[in-house]
Amino acid sequence: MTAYSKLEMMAIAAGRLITDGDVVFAGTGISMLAATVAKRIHAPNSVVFFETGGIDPSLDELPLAVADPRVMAGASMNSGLIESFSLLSSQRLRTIAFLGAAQIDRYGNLNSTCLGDYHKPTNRFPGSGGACDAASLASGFIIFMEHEKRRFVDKLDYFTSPGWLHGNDSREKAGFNRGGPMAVVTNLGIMTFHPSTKEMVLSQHYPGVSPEDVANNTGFDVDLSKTSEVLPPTELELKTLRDQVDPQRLLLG
Amino acid sequence: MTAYSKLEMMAIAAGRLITDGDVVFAGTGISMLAATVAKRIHAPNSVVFFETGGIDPSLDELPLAVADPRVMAGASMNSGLIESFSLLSSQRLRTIAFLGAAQIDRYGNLNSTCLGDYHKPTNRFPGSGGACDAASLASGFIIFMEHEKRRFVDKLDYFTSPGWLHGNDSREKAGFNRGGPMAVVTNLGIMTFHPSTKEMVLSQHYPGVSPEDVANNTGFDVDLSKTSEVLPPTELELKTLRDQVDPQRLLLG
Amino acid sequence: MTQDIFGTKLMSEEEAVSKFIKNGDQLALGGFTVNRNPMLIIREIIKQGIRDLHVVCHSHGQGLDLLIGAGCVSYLEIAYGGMGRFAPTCIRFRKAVCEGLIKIDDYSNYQMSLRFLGGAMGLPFMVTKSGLETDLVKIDGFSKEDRGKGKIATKKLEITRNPFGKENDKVVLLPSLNPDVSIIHAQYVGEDGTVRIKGLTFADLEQANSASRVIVTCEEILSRSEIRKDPDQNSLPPFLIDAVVKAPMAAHPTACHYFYDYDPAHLRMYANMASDDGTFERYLKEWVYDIPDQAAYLEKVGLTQLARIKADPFLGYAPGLDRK
Amino acid sequence: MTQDIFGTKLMSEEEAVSKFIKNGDQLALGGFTVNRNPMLIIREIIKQGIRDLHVVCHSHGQGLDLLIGAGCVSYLEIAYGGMGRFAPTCIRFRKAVCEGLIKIDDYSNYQMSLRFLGGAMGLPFMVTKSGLETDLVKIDGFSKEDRGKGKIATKKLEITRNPFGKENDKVVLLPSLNPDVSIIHAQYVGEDGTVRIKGLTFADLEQANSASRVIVTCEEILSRSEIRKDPDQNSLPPFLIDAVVKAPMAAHPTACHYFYDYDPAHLRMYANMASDDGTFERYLKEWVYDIPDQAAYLEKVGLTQLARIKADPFLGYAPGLDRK
Repeated sequence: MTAYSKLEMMAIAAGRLITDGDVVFAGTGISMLAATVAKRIHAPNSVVFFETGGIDPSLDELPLAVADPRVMAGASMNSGLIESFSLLSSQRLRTIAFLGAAQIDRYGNLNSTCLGDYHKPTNRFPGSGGACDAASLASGFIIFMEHEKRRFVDKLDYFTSPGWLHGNDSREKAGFNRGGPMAVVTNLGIMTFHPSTKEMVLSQHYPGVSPEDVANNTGFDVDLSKTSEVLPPTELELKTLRDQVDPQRLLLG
Repeated sequence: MTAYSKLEMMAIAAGRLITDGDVVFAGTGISMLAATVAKRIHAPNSVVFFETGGIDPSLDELPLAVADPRVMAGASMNSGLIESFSLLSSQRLRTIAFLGAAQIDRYGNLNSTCLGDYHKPTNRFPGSGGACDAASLASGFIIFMEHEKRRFVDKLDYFTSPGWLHGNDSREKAGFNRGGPMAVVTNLGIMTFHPSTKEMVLSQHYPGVSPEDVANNTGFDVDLSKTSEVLPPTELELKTLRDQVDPQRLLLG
Repeated sequence: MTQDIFGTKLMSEEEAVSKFIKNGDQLALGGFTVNRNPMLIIREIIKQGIRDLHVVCHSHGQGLDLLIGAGCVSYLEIAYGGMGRFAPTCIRFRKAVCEGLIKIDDYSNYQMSLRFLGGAMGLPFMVTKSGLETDLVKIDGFSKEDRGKGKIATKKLEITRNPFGKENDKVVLLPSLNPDVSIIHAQYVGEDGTVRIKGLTFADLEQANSASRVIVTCEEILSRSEIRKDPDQNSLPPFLIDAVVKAPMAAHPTACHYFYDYDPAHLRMYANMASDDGTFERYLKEWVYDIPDQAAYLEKVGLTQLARIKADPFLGYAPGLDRK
Repeated sequence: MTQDIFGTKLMSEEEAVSKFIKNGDQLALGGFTVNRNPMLIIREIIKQGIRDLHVVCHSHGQGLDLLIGAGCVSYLEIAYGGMGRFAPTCIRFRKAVCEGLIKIDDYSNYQMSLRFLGGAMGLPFMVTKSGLETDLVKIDGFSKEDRGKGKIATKKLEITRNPFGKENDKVVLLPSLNPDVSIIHAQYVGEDGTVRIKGLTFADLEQANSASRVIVTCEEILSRSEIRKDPDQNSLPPFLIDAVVKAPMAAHPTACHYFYDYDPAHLRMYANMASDDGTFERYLKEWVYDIPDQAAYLEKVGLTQLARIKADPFLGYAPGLDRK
């Protein structure tokens, strides 16, 4: 069997969560890999669009930013932010967003703004960008994270993007009419959320990773009882990812 | 002196109210004649735009409707209703609208919707279209009317477009942050509004029309004390109107 | 590469209407008075006897009048019903309103456009200052019993204070629209389903973006590579489009920029025939019911008249056309 | 025919900035992270020593970071400060925020775009469901004393109930923005002043439509007849534009679709130099203060590098460019 990197495993695992016909709100980096590999394998009618306004570009070269001119080439439409977030909100579409963050809590709420006090932070990140919008408005979202205790925290330093809020039906009660985090894809496995309590649970761990590795790298208690091992990347998945999605190895390195 | 029609007098009189640099929200018919003659004579930097989204078209032929393809040709921009009404609202522009109506009251409030009870009307007109929007949002508006008692009424059957409301500062108090009717151009003369009470006054009457003719054709009392005779159309104005604005005589007949 | 429209979305007008429009639907009409009315689809709706439609539009003319005259409309939210000099007020529209044959609620053009935009943006309502103090905000055209039924908003609008402004800073909140169906006519659709409208877009894009289903008729189908050569010019993405009907001159007798002008002779004839119940029925029979398809329709219009309204490819309209 | 831009609006960057931007202005930045940043105008603002700017933007990178690093910014309303892989968080931005050198208030991209759109549409506020319950709506970045000062909104936002919805149907109302100045870079401006942007427009149009004054830099000037041949493709009308600066590659080191790609070498160099106060000062000296004009700037970038990033006329970017 071909060797593969953690990044490849993550991209492929996340791509498997896309279903055919999904309208995918992608960022750059690993989310581009995930969305594109899905489209080229099992979800040919899924469409990738970018918050900057690029809708279904040909992606002959990987964009390195959502405003990369590569999101404008061969597209179905070039528009702007208003049009893109309108699509994201469209109630007739199943819109799925990929997001990253600096911190996540047990309910999938995210921080991509700062550490420490907002008014005098010890570190500053780029900020919401479209993350809060995607977390608020899309039909669902998938989060990429490095699995570390300092990132999987009991309490966010700053609450940028809404997950399941305080769990149970709190998201709906707060006024959101759909959406919420579907999964967290990390370098150790895939976390999902309990159907009723909305607490994070370990759903799948990668080959070579134990459920205890996940627990040891998570800053809150996480249910390990229902996990199973992820199916490793298939030859087709790896070949597609390497030869078609990132032949320049801009992200795969 | 060249003979001229009432329609020509009205178009030219209204055109004189446009100042250079105005952004003119035009309808069709006489307002097209007024806007275009102004632009070709004394307001070369005024710009005509249409609620349908056509901005500064070349108008080589007169459009007969605001959705006529002639408002799209040689334009600076073709857009849509949202963009057009956004421009109309722009606080940095002096936007002047031309409107017509079926009824007007002493404060320049307009009815273009129906006669009789709204739910069971005796007659129905096309409705607001963009008239209520222009009357609400433009920097000012100019009204074209046939001068008849049944049209200059004490009380509108239906109140479609806001003028000075109940006079004095009632327009401002109601929440409008600018605008209001500047003048009513009729087949008898030009009516304006008293600076403080905002009641209609006769400002100018056409040659051959007496102030009493105006009073006899107005359904409410109107101050005749400050009127003077309108300067008749100049040769240049008539020639421009006939040879350049409507050479096909679509409107001039 | 996503699948193309062949065998999926490309279909006849008959299939498009029977699949995607049903009795009682809220229907958004594309175009504006004399321009780009989706006439073929409107005639097909009439032929299929679809009833009880709730039409939402801004300024409409030919298509709306025909739909009302044929008895397909029960509820109407509208800003303007007119055809310029051909019919300053739409004739069957006026009759239906005066005789109480339809229930009508009046808004302004900006208000209706904002309501479509709000729906397109997934926002529950939009704000404006247009219409404060007028009967547009004071008189509700629909009854209390009708409010909240189907797609009828629970309230016509709400007057409130701008929380960021001063005491008198009042505003109108307008409920967004999300129609069941939007029907539009475009110049081009790509083989991939991408739609390109040339000339003014009116509120067609807001309508299509807000609707649950979208039917597009078009003059021409472009190859995938052609329509994607300049994505800046495109108007709607494939995944919002349910049906594409290729039908040249499907907007006749209204105009389609770069393809044909409005047809003054037909519009005058219509205005004459619409003003009497008997002749209107004859118009419906001759121009709608008895016409099997678009080819037969164009045959009936006749080559001579089609040649007269053919657009100049640079100007976009028919210069010198007799429009008196 | 309205007057053309010669002798009126066409001017140097020096004149444009000194005429239309002053200390304390609220400034909207066009472009998005690595694309179409109005870099020439930003460098000129720095050179003219303009201070105390109140910058409003959505996702910004290179131009914003330079402006903050040079000490021109006092207030910032923003959604995102980053340059993708070149600087995941903008370097001088991060430093300024952590050291309290600027006052910052965070919104999301949609929220900021809606605020520009609201300003462009003349609406006092816009509504969204984005951000409910988060710190974006709970933490006000600006002090009570600053609220209502200059162009700072009286409130960051307001949470209210959707009057057309059910009990829990809460929404966020966002105050519209009407900046003093909007600066954007376009591919084309017509001799008549019409602006045409190719590729994604980001929120540039909403910004320009909402601002009191607009400065546009452009790659090329087109004749009046050329730019009006297809009005569907145009982006802004002449009467909203105050200054046009013709300056090829004025967005460098960010990209300009169909003209040039972003410059990975320059962006890496910038990221390196920005991470230290001393080398950042050197960057400012070498690339801003000591550069007399755009010609000298492009000389300094060098023909070899300019050739590397030259866009393919069909793809719009530089295929195969080393971007690692």
